[in-house]
Amino acid sequence: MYRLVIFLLLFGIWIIFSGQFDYFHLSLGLISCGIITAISSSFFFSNRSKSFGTRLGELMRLPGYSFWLLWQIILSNVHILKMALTPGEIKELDPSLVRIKTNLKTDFGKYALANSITLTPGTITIEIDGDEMLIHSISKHTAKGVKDDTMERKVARVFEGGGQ
Amino acid sequence: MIIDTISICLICIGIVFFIGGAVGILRFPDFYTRMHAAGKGDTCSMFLILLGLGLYQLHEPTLANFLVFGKIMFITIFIMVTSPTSTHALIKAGFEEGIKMWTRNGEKKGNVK
Amino acid sequence: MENFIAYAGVAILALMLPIMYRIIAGPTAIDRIVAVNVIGTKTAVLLIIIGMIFERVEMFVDFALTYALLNFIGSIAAARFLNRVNPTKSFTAMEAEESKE
Amino acid sequence: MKFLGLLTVLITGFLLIQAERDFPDWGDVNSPASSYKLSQHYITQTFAETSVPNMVTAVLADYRGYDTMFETVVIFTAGIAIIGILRVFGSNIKPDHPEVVLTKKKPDLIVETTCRLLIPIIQLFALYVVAHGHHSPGGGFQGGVIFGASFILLALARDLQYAQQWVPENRILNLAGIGIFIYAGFGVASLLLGGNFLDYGVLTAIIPGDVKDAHSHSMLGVEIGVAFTVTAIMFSIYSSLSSNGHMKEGI
Repeated sequence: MYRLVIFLLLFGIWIIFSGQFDYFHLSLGLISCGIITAISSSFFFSNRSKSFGTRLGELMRLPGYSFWLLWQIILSNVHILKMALTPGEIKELDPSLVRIKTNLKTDFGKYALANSITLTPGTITIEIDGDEMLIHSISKHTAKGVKDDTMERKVARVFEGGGQ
Repeated sequence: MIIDTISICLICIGIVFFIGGAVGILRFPDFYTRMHAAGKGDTCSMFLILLGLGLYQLHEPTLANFLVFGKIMFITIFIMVTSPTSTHALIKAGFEEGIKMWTRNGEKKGNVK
Repeated sequence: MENFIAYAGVAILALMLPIMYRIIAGPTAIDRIVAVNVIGTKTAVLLIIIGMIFERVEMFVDFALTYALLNFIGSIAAARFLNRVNPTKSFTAMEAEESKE
Repeated sequence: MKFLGLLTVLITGFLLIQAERDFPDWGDVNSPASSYKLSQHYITQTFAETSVPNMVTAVLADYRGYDTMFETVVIFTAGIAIIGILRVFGSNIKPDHPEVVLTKKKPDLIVETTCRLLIPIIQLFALYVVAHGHHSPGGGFQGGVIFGASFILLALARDLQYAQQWVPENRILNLAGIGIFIYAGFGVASLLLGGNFLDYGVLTAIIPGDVKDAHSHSMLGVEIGVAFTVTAIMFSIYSSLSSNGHMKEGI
């Protein structure tokens, strides 16, 4: 069942890549997607015990999260821009290492949280170990911000279904 | 016409962010802070410039142009996924290498026993 | 509009030059790799711009995708390589942080 | 020494930029490359003879098929040579440089997840590059390199042994051989059907369609053969070089 979904997904990507709609190229696409599904479909969806309803729910909630993340990325760039173009000594710069604990259970949830932390203002994930994360933060303000768990709750709502 | 204006604006904002990233890479005091400038300035400016170019591609709405737009968006998503990953991998490599960290109260060792 | 895209490409190219300074002068090896990585991402953008100027975008998009891909693989490989060279650093970042405190 | 290197690079770069002024304009009809008689044949007749819009692929895989076949053989030979020089059997032989220890690390969660997401898409892109060698730039060599890169990425994300579940060491050379076998098979098939070696026109007997289709479809088949060889040899070179020939734990 998952293989069928992966096949359709890959075929959609093939259509975007190819741009040719004659029978010859479409059948080549079918064959290629079949080969890839056969040899490497195990890379997608590591946790296959989830039902399709849950997956669909994740997919529905993903766009809202992405737009929020996009806004955060733009904020982070404004932050970098402000810092980089400060004349003279950069007062705001005060790097420190922060360690936080997450309540996320799944690996993919942790992955999404780590990458979101890397993309949001002033913080980069250095390492994940179990449920602890080591984060480099660029200023006092962002170090405070990373301890706030807004983002974690958002990620949990998208990828783990639960509210908290 | 509106699409052209929007794409010009997006490309300009992207280049401004890129200036921020480039200046940050030059000015910031240590490896870790430069990584902030590189990783973020890069991703966002790339995103805005590619979005602008993709929208400009749509000023003649034919199927082929839509497919090209889709491909450009695909590259965008690709870089948006890979860029934080390579930032993370490089900063982790630097940390385990023991590169010194710049702080307000003088330098602090990164990872030396 | 054509001109504008060409100017944007020139601007991106010009902004790559200060980053080149980091490649030459960067105090550590990883600094250089980071700078190369940034330039690589921008080159992918530049390839699409070149495609727009030559009006063959559907062709250059493939190049840009391949370039972005190789750039990613390159930086991961460099990070991995730098991590392995010194055997005394077999502990992880977490452990090092703890031992310092 | 460093200064000398910089000087050499600067002088060479300056000379290359100077030489650029003598180049013909982009798409110039009167440039020597396009006014030569033979190239005019290719430019005007390629589509009529092979129904392949991308002239480069047609020249590479059809008009110049011999050359490309032996290029593939060269790649195969290079792979065998690297295995022959570097491969070390037995585990009690120590690596030459004791400071380079092949540490086995915990796989990094972030890198691993990203690679899991990307690898099937990269492989699909590689097959797209192979299959669309007729229409857009691409073909067997490029597609094979991208496909090999996907396995290299897998080896970087986890370790070499994990990637070898997909490309086992004892199958690599078989795969590479299959590629050349496919390529030469097209040549032998056309010999058996009464044509010259690699003369795809006579293959209409086994490939549906007319002569033009036979040309274009056999070019695709030949590209697939090249892609097999290049994929296998790329991964084999990577695994030999990165693990000092032990083929066990790479970087």
